[in-house]
Amino acid sequence: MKSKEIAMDEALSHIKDGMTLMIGGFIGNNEPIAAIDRLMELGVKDLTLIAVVNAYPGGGFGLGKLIENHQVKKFIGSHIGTCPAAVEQYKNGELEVEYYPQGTMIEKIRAGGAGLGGILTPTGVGTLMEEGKQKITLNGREYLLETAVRADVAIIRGYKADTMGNILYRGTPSSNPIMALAADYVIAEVDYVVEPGELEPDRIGTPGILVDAVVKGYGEEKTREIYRQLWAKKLA
Amino acid sequence: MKSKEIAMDEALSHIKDGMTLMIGGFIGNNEPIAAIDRLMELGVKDLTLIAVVNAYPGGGFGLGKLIENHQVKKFIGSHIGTCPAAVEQYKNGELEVEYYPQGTMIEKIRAGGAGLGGILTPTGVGTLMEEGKQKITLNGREYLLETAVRADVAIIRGYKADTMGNILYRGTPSSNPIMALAADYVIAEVDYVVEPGELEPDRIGTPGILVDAVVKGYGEEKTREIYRQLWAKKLA
Amino acid sequence: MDARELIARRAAQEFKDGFVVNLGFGIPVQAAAYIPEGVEVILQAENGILRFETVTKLGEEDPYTSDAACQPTRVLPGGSTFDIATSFAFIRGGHVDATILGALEVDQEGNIANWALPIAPGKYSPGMGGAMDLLVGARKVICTLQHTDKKGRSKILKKCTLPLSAAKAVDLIITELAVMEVTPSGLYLREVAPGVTVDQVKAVTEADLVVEGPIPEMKL
Amino acid sequence: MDARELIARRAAQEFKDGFVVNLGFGIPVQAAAYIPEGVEVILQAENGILRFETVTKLGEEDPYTSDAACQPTRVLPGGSTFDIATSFAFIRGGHVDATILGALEVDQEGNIANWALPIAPGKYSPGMGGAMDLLVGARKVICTLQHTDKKGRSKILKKCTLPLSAAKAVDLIITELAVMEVTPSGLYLREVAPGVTVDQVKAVTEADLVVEGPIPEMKL
Repeated sequence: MKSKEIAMDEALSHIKDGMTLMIGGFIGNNEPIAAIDRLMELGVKDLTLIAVVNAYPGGGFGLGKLIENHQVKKFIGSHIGTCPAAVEQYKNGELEVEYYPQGTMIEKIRAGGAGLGGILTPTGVGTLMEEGKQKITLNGREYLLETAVRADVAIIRGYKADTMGNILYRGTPSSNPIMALAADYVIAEVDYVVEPGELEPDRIGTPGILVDAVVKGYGEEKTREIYRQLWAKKLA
Repeated sequence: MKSKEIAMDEALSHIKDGMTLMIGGFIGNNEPIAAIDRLMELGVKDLTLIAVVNAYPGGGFGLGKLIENHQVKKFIGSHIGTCPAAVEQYKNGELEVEYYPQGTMIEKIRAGGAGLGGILTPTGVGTLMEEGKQKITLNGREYLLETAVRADVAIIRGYKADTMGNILYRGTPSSNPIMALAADYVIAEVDYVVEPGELEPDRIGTPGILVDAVVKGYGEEKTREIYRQLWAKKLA
Repeated sequence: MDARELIARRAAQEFKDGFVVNLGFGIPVQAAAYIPEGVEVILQAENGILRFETVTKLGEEDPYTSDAACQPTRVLPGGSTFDIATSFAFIRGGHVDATILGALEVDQEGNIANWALPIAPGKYSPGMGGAMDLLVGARKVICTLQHTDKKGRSKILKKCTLPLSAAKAVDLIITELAVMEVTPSGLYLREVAPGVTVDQVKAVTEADLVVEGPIPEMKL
Repeated sequence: MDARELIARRAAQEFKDGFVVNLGFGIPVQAAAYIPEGVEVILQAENGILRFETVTKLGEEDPYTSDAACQPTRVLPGGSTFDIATSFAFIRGGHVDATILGALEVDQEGNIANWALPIAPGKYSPGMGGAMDLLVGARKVICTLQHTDKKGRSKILKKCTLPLSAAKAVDLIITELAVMEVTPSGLYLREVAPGVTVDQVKAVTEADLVVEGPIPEMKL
């Protein structure tokens, strides 16, 4: 079987203007930062970006860069407050924002990947979230019907991959394993690529059948440096 | 913090006549066989049993024993054909059976554990499964609304636990990690109990916050013998 | 070659390199033995395992690892195990390329009945297991069955009589006599078994069979 | 002691041994510093981590592991990490014993507004994050906030004016002046801060406050 490891630009060439893109991670943590940096240079635009949260607090890092670089026309997620550029663009009408509670957002993505039409959640009942949604009562409790969501492309971040595309995560994988099911083309950015059989079957977080392209990120050493520098600056 | 490891009978004393019980595993594989054997001796009855499938093919093993011993009044799952006693009791009216497609069954359990009211699945549209259920059309595709299910007690099977109740699975855990969220009292049968910190955080399949009781099963050596004997008899 | 082997051999030709496939019990599992040279398929089993041995000898087994028949297996290099909710997310979510399943009846619209045998009024056995999800979720559904029942009656019908497992789900039907494709404009006869004529197939098929042009013989 | 520290100290007394708790940013996180002696709580963060260090020094961090503020952390013995769908399954599914969250407004029915600040017509910032799920799913919801805004107006209202995060979700309200409990028969004043009188609390509370019997002073 042909190795799924390909060059970064070849993988990113699947992302076209106007597409819907999912990016895994959580306000900076375990985000595919190398792919994002390159995507900024490539300049693809008018993206609809789906992420559970937004930029690392204060921006200037990870997926926040795509917004700061005006490549995103719509953001779908639970929060924009960590990204000053997103708040500003939303305010002035440049950026459309669709909010979902974080638990709802990830269930919508999971439903999209799992072939479900949607889920019924108690979250959001009695709030703005009810707008335009079906409300269903079961055993006297109200639920909102939240529908499935998918993307054209998802970029996820793993720690190691094998050439078959199996992904092993490290630390807090957050949204990455869920997004891996919910896009037509899945790019996995990792720090190591190994041979099939080198990853423990019990430890594989995303099987290779879900992954279309494996790309090398900055590597563990540079990743460590990048985050150490980031974390050395105190949060506001 | 007090160790969650307790005696088998103390854990099983939470299962009373008439209760709803979930048992993890898959037609024999990774089932809590020691707890089931003891439950048979204890004779608790009129159980509603929820499992994704039924007995090991031909019966006489694992959860099939509870049905053969007439302790189950209702079975909820996707299949009974592997358990001759279940088919016979269903036919003669002793056992009530509620069928759900396997993927639907596990989503109902997941929804129960995840605080969702239910899910919308395309599975079963145009079949007997539609009976008594809401059908919802989204983007021109029909879905059945399948509601959440929970149990009074779940017995799951892990490989190792620590005294905080963290569970590490081995091999094919099937329904065990999902059921761990969906019952008021969760018993985990394992082959080893270790100290907190001995299980790799990334490898923990079920966090201890979900587990009420850890009980020792037959241990790895006896488990190996039991399955080898089982598998030595060819399937019909 | 008996009917079951013939069906299994022909079904195996539907495997494409890199396909993720889930195989039902019986003939479908048998098909795995006839995968064409140079074609590598990835087996998926609904209990939650990808890339595994079809036969694991006792002595080499792991007591905690089984396939969907609870028979011993081991993960092959590049394989993995996961929980069953994830497994059906793969199945329903379109991440399985093909499934091969048996059937009691199948009809010209692609409807399929493959589990609900009446055993008492309003009662059916043995249960659908994972079949209904596979029928809805797998990208290609291949149905393998003998063309007729023991009394010689066609199992390829105009309309299924037993309760359905799924509506309009089947793409391809493979029997010991023929290969038939379900299309929006009808059930097309695509191949006949070696030595079998189109008329012989028609004679034992209740469904309306569309026959266009010369029908090639199965290559086995 | 400033208002924030007082609130954090009082909130920390709500922790029971063995409780699984999720703490919002600001005062709630601060409460973790005042957990009573002999009480062990299990921190849960919505990105998907259980039992973790509240402060991890640079040099000891793991670049792949963070808390819900994307600050470095490490798992403590007995802790674990998991994906965020599982994390919210824990939250919504009632597996988190308590959450402490800030608020912009809270009212006597337990309604709470804690994110939707209007920034343009029909537009709100910053987004609810995980708060709405926590409000619905956590077994006990403790709301910590300053009693009044910068202009001295009560944030403890008869009826919230900002868009709600959740309806009837709050169990306990802790401010620098008082502890109040939301019950089916009204908002009860349970404790006053040291040196604060019941009348002083009433004077800055827009909500109807039920006062029964002598009201004890907070023990800090």
